[in-house]
Amino acid sequence: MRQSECLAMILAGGKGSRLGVLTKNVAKPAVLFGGKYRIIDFTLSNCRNSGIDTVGILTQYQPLELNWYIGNGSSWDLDSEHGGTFVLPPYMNDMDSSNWYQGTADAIYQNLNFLDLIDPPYVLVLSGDHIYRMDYGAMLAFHKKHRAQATVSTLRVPLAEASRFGIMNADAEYRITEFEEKPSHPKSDLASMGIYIFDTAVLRRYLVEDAARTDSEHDFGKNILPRMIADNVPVYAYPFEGYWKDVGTFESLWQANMDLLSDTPPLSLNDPDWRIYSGNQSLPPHYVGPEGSLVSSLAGEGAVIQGRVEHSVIFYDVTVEAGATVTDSVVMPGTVIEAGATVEHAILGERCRVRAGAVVRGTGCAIKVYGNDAVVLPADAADSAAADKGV
Amino acid sequence: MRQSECLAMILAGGKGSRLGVLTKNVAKPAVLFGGKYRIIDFTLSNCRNSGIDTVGILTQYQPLELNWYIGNGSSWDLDSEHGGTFVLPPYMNDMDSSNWYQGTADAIYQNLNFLDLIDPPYVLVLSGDHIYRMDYGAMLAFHKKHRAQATVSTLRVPLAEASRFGIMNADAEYRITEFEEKPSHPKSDLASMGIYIFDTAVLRRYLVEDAARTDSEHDFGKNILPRMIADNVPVYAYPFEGYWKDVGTFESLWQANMDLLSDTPPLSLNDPDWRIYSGNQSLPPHYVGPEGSLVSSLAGEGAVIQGRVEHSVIFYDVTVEAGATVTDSVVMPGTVIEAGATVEHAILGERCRVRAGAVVRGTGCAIKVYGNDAVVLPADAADSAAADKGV
Amino acid sequence: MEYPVIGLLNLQGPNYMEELSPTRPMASEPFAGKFRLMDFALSSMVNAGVDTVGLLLPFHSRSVLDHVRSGKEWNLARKQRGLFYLPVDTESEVSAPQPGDIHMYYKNLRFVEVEQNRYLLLSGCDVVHNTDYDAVFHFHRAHNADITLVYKELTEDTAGEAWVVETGGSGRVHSLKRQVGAKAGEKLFLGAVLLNGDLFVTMVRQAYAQDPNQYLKDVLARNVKHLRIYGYEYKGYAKRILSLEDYFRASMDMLDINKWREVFRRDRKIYTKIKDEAPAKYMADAKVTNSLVANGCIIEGTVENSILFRKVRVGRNAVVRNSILMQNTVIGDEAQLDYVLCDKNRSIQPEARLAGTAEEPLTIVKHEVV
Amino acid sequence: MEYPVIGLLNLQGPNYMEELSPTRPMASEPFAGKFRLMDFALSSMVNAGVDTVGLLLPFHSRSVLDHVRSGKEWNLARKQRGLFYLPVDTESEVSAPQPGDIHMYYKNLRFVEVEQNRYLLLSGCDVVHNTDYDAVFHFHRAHNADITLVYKELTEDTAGEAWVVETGGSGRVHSLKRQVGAKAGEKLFLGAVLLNGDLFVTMVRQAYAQDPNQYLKDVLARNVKHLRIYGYEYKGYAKRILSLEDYFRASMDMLDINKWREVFRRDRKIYTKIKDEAPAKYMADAKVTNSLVANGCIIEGTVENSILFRKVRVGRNAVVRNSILMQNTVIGDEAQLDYVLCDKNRSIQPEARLAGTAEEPLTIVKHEVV
Repeated sequence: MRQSECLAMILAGGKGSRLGVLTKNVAKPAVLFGGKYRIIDFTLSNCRNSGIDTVGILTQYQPLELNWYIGNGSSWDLDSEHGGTFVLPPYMNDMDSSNWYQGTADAIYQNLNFLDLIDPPYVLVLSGDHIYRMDYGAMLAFHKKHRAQATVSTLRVPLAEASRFGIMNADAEYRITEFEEKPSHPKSDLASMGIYIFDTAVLRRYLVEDAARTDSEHDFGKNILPRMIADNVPVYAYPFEGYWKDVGTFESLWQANMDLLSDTPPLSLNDPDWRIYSGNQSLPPHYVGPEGSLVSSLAGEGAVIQGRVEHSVIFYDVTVEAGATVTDSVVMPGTVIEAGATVEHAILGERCRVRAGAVVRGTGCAIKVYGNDAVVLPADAADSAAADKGV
Repeated sequence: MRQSECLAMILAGGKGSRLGVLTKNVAKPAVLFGGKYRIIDFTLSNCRNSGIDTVGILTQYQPLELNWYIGNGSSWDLDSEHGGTFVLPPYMNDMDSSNWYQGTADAIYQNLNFLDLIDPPYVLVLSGDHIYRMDYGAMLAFHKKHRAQATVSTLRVPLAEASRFGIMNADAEYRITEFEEKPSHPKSDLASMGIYIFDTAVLRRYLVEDAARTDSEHDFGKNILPRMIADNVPVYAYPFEGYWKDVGTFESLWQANMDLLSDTPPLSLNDPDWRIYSGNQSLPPHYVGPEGSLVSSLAGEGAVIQGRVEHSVIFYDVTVEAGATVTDSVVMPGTVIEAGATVEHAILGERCRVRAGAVVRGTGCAIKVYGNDAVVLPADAADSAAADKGV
Repeated sequence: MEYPVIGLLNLQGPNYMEELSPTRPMASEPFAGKFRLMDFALSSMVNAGVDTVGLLLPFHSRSVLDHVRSGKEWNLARKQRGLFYLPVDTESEVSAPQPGDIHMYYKNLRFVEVEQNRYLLLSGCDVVHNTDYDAVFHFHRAHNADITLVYKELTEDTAGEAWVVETGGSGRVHSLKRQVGAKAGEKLFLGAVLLNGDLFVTMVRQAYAQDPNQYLKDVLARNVKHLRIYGYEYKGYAKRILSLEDYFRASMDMLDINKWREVFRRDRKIYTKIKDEAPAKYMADAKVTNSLVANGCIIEGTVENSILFRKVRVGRNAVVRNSILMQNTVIGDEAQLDYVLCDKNRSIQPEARLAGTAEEPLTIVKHEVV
Repeated sequence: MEYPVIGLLNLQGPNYMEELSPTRPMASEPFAGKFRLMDFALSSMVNAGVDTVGLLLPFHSRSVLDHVRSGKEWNLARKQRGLFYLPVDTESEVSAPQPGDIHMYYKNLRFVEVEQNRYLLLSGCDVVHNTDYDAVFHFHRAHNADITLVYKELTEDTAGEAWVVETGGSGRVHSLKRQVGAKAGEKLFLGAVLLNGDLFVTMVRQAYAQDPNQYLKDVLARNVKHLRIYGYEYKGYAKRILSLEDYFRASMDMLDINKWREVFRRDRKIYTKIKDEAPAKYMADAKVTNSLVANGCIIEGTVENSILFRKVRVGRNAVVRNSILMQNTVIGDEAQLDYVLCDKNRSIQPEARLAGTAEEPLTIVKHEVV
């Protein structure tokens, strides 16, 4: 069988603390998005659509549901006999117990034996919690064309936000001359997306060397790349253009969902040449009742819409009963909005119940969020119930 | 989809220290056996042939190759969409690092959340390093018929060896009245095979209670079962009959291989109604050359036999060159026995090279063993090379 | 512990919907927004735990092969078990098709014979239903039946050929008769038969020796007295599709939320080919009521009392009423459709006015240049 | 980065081994102890990275469907990609089969058309080989070829219809000609063609308009001057099977360890249906020399210069020489066979004496009661 040219390693251990109740029992990459997806679907679909057939998924926090969801990778057509998906939890050493990954580089370092097993010429390092479409094949072609040994995918960000990113300076040939992780005074607007391609041998050398350093945070952005640049290793900036979102907070998760709802969204889910693959629920088409209506919305399979839905993302298997209204909200699978209830500017987790007549009302700046299995009672009872569920 | 009636949990973390060089890089269940198999194939095939469709495999020591070998379970037809195989490494808790499993019961306890996810009425606990054929369905039927809450599979052992096992007393109805783990003075010859069926709710209760005890070794044989019996929980002994071998030492591994070679072996690999499934190598039929010969032997696919093979197990992809002789030995995949070399009473690991004219000679009581990638030089050079490879 | 029942699904039989496509077998007719008719029978089998299914292919097998492919979606891409395609591959079967189905079962007996000691569940694929075959299996055993037939007590009259059973108090079948049409209250045999594999083999061999061109149903009817034949009453929604009219009515039945829920149960799902389409997109001006809408649809106009299959586009100010639009249909801006049945991949031009009636929907078929 | 080539494997074509089975297509003929002829072409495609393969099924498709099933063994049980069965499903194709293959390609053009902008690798399945199609692909690009043909420079004469190419220094094909037999040194076209999918579609459409009953090879031959057609020389073992004699010789070629190694390479494996048989068992009195022995065999007697397929049993004191015993053959005690070709599942009685000759092996075929 063909050797895999490029192995993808997806860092999927993020705890996603800022997503609070939504990541209580699942890792951030498994958070639901866009009416049928989980966040990691985008990265996995990018892999499949880019022709990558071997993917390692590095988990640590709450891996069970993610592991279960990914299964053998067949949902993303990544269950090839000579490749496939491999869930890689923190590895036990021979004698002692294992440790949490110390940083992004440490996570790859701890899985060097997996790299050896696959033995690819190139390693693509990805994050499992970004929403975007990207052809990694084009980035690899760029990497080869420039004879780079490391390539960082980059995009332009507003200078005001630049201090949240790894910021680079690159010359006219895209070669990176300087790399600063989250600089307080950014010198450029060229930001790292946390997506890297490395020549495997070079990566291995730097990881082994970095692991021995006690002064390192074992992070690609903070340690590995600056050191490579200092050593004059050819590191290049791949200029990505298009929609890319790190959904780290309630607001950004909500906003990314809302981004799908305009008549011409910045991220298309309907491109037959770049499908977003996802786990399948085997549900029938959704049903819109005689009194139901949906406007500027997405609705998934098996949903039953008897009420009014406006500018919202309705996941599969959601029920909106007659007389209920849902506006500017994200409603996750299995949730029932009972008759006459109102939901505005909210994210409702799985299997919630908004009781008849209850009101859930957030604002554009303060989204109301309920975790899985929350029950919202009508009127003043609502606040205390919300508190129970740890909003 | 149907709920899985019986979930199998295979304890596959055994380090197999007594198998020395053969378990240097792989867990004991992944050790090769019988010309094409790995030890865990027997347990996995038993699962498949017993109609069990969901299998958790608890790994800890050197899990990578085992993980890779098991893949999505399709080799054993265990890649069902509503079940499948799940490799379960030691689980990371929310905050601290994980620990090695403390004992057999602790291993299951640490995976209670997996049990909850599957939610089966019965749990079958198995070991990944036994060679045997067994219909777990018959054992489950026995469990149900006796309204047992726990059932231990048992076999009769010579009384002289009984102190190596968990030993039971059972009444005429097979109900266990006493259970002693490795007693120095065994009172019976009824031995536990380390195979248990539990009602899930009962198991859960005892595991949770046991986990809280600081005086427990968290072992089924030492702690859980004696306590159940003391509490008058109905625990039954299922009488297994047939071939069963725990291949924990070089001698027992060698002997179990030799057991396959008689004209009427105690364990049949050729029963179309009880296939032993295994990973597939996609190799052609083996070739026997004009000067080759095989007697009382097994030979796998892709092998090239130009020398003389007697009473030996030749794995796939082995080469025995002209004039070489192999007797009373086990030769693992990729190994080459060069022209004129002699191999007797030996186990040769993968990709070894026995150089032209070299002699490898063990005895019935002291099998000669080489680990993977060993090179055996002719004459006196052989001993030092063996030492290099850590025999 | 292997599930003791294998399945044999007969995808042959007459095409009652030739108006739509002369060569598409009933098995492949699209239904309820994303399914094919065969999905209901096949999913019911799989949900009961049946892990080995033979598909008796029609001669025009292309659409079936393309739909089922590896069988993965039904969990039937397995090693020794799984899906077995049983094609028509004797010249005379094509050039001079014979009546009856016994000769066809006879030719495929090997599939049943190699699975010794298992029960056989036999079914056609012209009924929309969601039967709990595991319950049928336990019913069969509890009654120590030789053969169990699944029937539905009709709640309304039905047209066309009907096989009707009469049963005694215990469920024993006293008669199985062919008649034209059946009335509400009569027990309509739905075509699913459970019996011991060996009995099936014996029965088919004997019947073949008598007359290869008879039907299994006739053989069953003759044996009502000799064998312990029981009737299992299926209580959920069931509708046989024997005409385009049946098809249209059964489709519109799915707009009744209760019937929709009887068929699309959460505990026994209906599987079909996965296409990875995005959730349906409702644009700012969409107005959709009393309709089924599949993934991949993008709707800008008005849709009422209609079924939209995957990837249907409804243009701006278009109005679709009482219609069934199959996969990939594109409705141009300002078009108006009423009682239209539109086959796959068809584009309706902007400003088009198309109308059929409840009794006779207008059908827009696939281009077929002959 | 998706592999830019799709495959179209033609499993139709004449059956040159009707003596063995009148309805088993060449594609399904067993070869070399565990394979079917089609495995070589299909595995070569898969090994190059081809992830989408159309199988043009013969009318007698049962053995092919049973062999390939979900396509898992070739890594082709995929979601959007993978294996696509393209059956014969027009009545006239069965009742009045026409010469030529253009009409058959024409009917299946859709398979190629939906995979826009990809190359098409076209192959038959009557050649035993192991071609590196990835090398062919790079050769094709490096020469900016319109079409690349794979040929083998013969080392010995060959009988039967032969298409022979002549190439210039750069590999450009100057002529492609049909002739009867070919001599050592001539360049035999092996039937594999790489070209742009769009070019294939255009070529087939035009040819169909001219005459649906011509062959693609004729079309290629006519276009040698107009298109950039290049010849890629395949240097490994290759043998076309155009007769039972060819089959027997190619089989015996596999007892030459060097030829065996050229076909069964470790870097490009040949895949086939997995059967999970145990390693071959040699009993205490076994004497086996110069033979291929597949898994599942149990040998008590003597075997020389023979090929034993899976699950063959050779009884005590039996002697098998110069023979090919297909799957499940049971040779009774004391039986003696020389130059025998024994089809699947046949039992040879104890004490039987059966002998053919090198020129005319004795064939023991499957029972077929007609």
